[in-house]
Amino acid sequence: MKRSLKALVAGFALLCSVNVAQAADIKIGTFLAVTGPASFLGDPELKTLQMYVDKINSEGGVIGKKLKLIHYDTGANPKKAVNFAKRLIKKDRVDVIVGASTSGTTMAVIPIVQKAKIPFISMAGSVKIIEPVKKWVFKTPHTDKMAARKIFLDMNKRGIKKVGLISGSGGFGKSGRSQVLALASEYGLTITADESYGKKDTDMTAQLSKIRATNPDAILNFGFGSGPAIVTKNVRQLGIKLPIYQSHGVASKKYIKLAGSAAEGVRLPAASLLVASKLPGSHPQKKVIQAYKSSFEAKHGPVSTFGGHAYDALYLAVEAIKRAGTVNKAKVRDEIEKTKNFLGAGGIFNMSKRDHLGLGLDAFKMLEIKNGDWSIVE
Amino acid sequence: MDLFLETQNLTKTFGGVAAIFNLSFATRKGSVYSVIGPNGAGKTTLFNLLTGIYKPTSGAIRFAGSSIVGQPPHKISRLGISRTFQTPQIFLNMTVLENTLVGCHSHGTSGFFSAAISSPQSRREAARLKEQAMENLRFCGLDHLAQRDSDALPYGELKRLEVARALSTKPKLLLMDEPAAGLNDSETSKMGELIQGIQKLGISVMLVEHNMALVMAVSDELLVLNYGEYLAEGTPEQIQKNQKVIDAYLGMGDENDDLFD
Amino acid sequence: MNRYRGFFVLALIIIIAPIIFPDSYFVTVVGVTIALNALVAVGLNLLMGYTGQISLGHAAFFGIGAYSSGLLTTMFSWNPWFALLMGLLVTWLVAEIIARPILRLKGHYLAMATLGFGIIINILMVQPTHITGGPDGLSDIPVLNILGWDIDSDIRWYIVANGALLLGVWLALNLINSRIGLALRAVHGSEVGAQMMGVDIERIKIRIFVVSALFAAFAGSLFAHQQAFISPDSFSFHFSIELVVMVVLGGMASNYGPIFGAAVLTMLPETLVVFEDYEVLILGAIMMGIMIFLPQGLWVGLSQKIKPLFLNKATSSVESVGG
Amino acid sequence: MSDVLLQSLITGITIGSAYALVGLGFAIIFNVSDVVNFAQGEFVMVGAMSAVSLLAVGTPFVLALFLALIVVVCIGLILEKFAIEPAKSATVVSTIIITIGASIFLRGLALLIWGKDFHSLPAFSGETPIHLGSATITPQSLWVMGITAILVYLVHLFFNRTITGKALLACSANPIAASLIGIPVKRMMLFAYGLSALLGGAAGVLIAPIAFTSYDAGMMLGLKGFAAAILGGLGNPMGAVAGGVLLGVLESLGAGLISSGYKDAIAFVILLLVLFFKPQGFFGRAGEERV
Repeated sequence: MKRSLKALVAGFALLCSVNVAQAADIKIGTFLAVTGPASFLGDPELKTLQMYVDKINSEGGVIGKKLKLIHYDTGANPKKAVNFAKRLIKKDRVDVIVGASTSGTTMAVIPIVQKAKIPFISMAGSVKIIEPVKKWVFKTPHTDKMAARKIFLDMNKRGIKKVGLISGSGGFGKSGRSQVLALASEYGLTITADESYGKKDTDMTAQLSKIRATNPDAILNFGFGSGPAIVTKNVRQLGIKLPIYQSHGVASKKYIKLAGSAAEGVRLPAASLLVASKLPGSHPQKKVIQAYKSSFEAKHGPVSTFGGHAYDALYLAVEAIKRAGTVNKAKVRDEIEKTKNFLGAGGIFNMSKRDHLGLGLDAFKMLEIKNGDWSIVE
Repeated sequence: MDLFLETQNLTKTFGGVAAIFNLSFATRKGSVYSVIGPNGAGKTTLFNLLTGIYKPTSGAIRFAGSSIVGQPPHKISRLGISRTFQTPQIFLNMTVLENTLVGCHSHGTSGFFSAAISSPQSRREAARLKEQAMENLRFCGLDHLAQRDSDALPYGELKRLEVARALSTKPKLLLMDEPAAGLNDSETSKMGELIQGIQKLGISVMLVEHNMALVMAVSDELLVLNYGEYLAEGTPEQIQKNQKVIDAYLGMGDENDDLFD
Repeated sequence: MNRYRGFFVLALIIIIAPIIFPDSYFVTVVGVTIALNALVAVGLNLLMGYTGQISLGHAAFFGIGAYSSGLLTTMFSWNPWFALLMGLLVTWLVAEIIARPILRLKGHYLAMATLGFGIIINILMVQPTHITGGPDGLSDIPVLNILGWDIDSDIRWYIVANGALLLGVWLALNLINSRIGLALRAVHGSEVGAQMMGVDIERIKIRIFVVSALFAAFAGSLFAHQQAFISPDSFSFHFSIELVVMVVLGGMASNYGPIFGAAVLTMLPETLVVFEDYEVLILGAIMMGIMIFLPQGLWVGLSQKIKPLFLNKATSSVESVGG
Repeated sequence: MSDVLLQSLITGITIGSAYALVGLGFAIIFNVSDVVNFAQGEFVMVGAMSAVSLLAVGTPFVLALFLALIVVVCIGLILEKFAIEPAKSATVVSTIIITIGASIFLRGLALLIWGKDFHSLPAFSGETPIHLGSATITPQSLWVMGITAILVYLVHLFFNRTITGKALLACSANPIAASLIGIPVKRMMLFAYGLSALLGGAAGVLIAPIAFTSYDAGMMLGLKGFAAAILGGLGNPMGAVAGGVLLGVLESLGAGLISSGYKDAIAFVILLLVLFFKPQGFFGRAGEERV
């Protein structure tokens, strides 16, 4: 018994001594859901960060220093995220944190970054992250609220009045659902049905036939992962001919691949990144987007908007550090907040004291899936 | 002597087959009352009925004047009936002393809370119960093994440990299910002395046993069961001369217990 | 007294660790997680290790504690301590209600029933979004305060969480060495045997189920305040499994095994992060390996493997003297 | 409302068929070894994933499915040989941990081999749905139900008509007696794991065109399969099948008629109620324990 106690103490000692890092580097901390249910977010995000940290370093770094990326995999578990955030702050002593793939993990670490007074740029969707504004917290992805508005505007244009809603029971789906329910009346829409499905559900025809029974003009699905693809397939299998709207949560080619021909005609709001080549040459973002897309695809395969959020988060931080000329946390934070006309993958960012996202509705394009590819709806 | 444990028309069926059928008998306080019969006669089933492990299909069981039918085993134990098992149900995860202490369970009152905070009252009680348990171990000749893990005990001592543990419940009636099974001759005679010692303490004993020498030596009265039914009852001498009993045993062939060892 | 020796060693380790490694992440941050997990594991061990009743749903009680504290302090601005007491009370009620039918089941049926219970409670945390905050969870859970002392730093949490753990271990130790503890272990050894000794096995199983649920709920309340944010993901089926693994991996039916198990299982992912995608694979392999080669768990298994080393020496020296 | 009912039933039976196959695997392994194999769901995942990979390298469809099943059976045999057999004396709880460890291990392995993406298999015979009034049924659903029915029938015949099948049941009734009369218990164990893996793998390739698959798709299916096996009364293969279909139908009726958000809760509440009132499951052996 005593020996194992000794071993335990020795183990502690060993673990605590591995705490050496080069002080000269700018340390960027990140904790992403690289495995687990949200790995389709975390995976491209991490790949993007690694790719661009290498790129920046090969070009000479920032303010004369190299970047060092320190990453931990949360598996989308908020408990792990809390400890990893503390580890980044306390043990790794990072200068800025970009990260958190999911809203759950983001919300979990907010109290910690606020207390530690360290700039934190999240890559998660929920509007709750930045509303109300928290001093040290920023984010890059469009909010679910924006997505709902964009979709509703398009529905208005098409004369849709009644909407059957189905959403995933995960954080993204639930949060999107509450935005949809809150905003619908503002656009003169009625929600005829409000159904949901679980993360690992394999068939949603039961919910969808219930929705069909309420006679909506269109079906709206808020969710990510495999769920939206199953919903899309199931709608068509049931012979429902109504227009389908998806959220920005499915903005990746994988969705089209999984849903197959059923995805034809599905509309969704998404960042311009998905339709880079179809953008007019005059589009201000075109250069940035195409550069990101081609370098990501050269290395890792089809691009998704999720990796783009990581690109934006990294560059928002890097640009702020450049402008501040230091890694002083307070100064970097102030500079992030002062970001103006930053051309990112997700849109053009204009931050302010009251807006820690800085994207307008125009950052979203309404897309329609045609012939297995994205097309822009004008 | 007054009637102590009695059954009336006791019947227990399993899926239509009667393991005990229409059995009536009565024991006397302070006696050693043995139940014998060929294998499958329903002796263990009878014990399970008397201790509340099985619920009778019909019939009555009265102990010290009141019905115990439908009472759960722990209540029956608290009323004063304890037992040992054919295959010892020793708590192999505990020491000898701890096993015996469990027997004292109903004689303690400290509950979860006072135990968890180790209140003075619960500590006093623990000391008192420990003394009782040690006394019973001594009585069964196991006191020197008190701190031993029970799973390291030889079979004969396991059997006696069961007795010590059962005695710790302070029973009025002790049911012993084949206490000598698997024991060698010297262990068996020790067990016989133990049974007589228990009787001397004023505790009534009800015995199921195949070793006829032991049964005949210690019993005041015998009940013979055959296929779950009453066959005969009487003193050892009467039973040995009973023609029905002799026939039943002879009918079973010679692999069975030799009644006239 | 003898029974407290391990307790004092544990207390010593807990006190010394932050002195040797002040402000170390692994002591003051991971140490808090270990302590809270260990507290639940010690309680679960009372049920699983000592009484022999499996529960694959203990994350639910941890969650009930956490959500009671979280909801009452944020929505109704209760004093955290009243909220904590309320959490214990609610847990008591829930545990008492489900214990009766659930504990009549045995073995795998009991495993399934507790697992189902855990999943139901988790769904009740996810679905009523307007109350629980849904999958996005509850934020801004206030700081705990002990006699005017705000528990708002890692080291303070280290003290509180480990204090709670020591309290839990002390209670568990006393309980196990008492008349009640003997009865619990008797139930594990032989249910009929215990019944015949006058132990009301149904009642005592219910009692210990409630007690171990209270351990979990207490840890859950502390967890809610320590994290300041809770969401259903922290109380899922996976955490229930993790808890069982902590108890079994460390070693059942020993008071320190589960603590050791909690420490190992909490540290493991922290140290395996360097293996990135291999982490999952390695975790699975370690679990299988330990159970195959040390079926009694790390604590008991290792100490049994180590003991003979000393004993052999001792006996051989005795022999040489005798020879 | 009646079309919702009908559609829910169709969905429920389809998904329930997959649960049934997984549950059947649970029951077979439990029968022979008293082990609840929590890695059962991973068989489903490995089956589907292997088929996806084989198709991707150009293997003809039917051959790909066949080879995928062989892969799964091998995994099952390896699991028995290297994780279950060495831990023979393990208690219920430690075998639970071992099989959970195995399931995590297989998931980790799948993560390395196949990555984190969702994959899908093409439907066996087109995607044109068949209309039944206002409800529809896809050809793949018919495949799932049909092949499940055939497999279940074959397993039933196997247990009742073949010497090996009867020997398997004997192992479960009394392993010591079985080995005394010359049944090779060890080989039977291996066989049981192979058979369960086969059933799991079959569920995987059948359901993948409907539900997609990913490295972590096995967990939930494993849980549902376990629930199915318990619902039917552990150790009763046909009970597990009935339990699986029942669970599938309960879930989808819950989703269609009551509340989709609470459908899993509804299914589990019913499971608990069944256990409370029939502690041995629907088809389990009841009766007083003999002491």
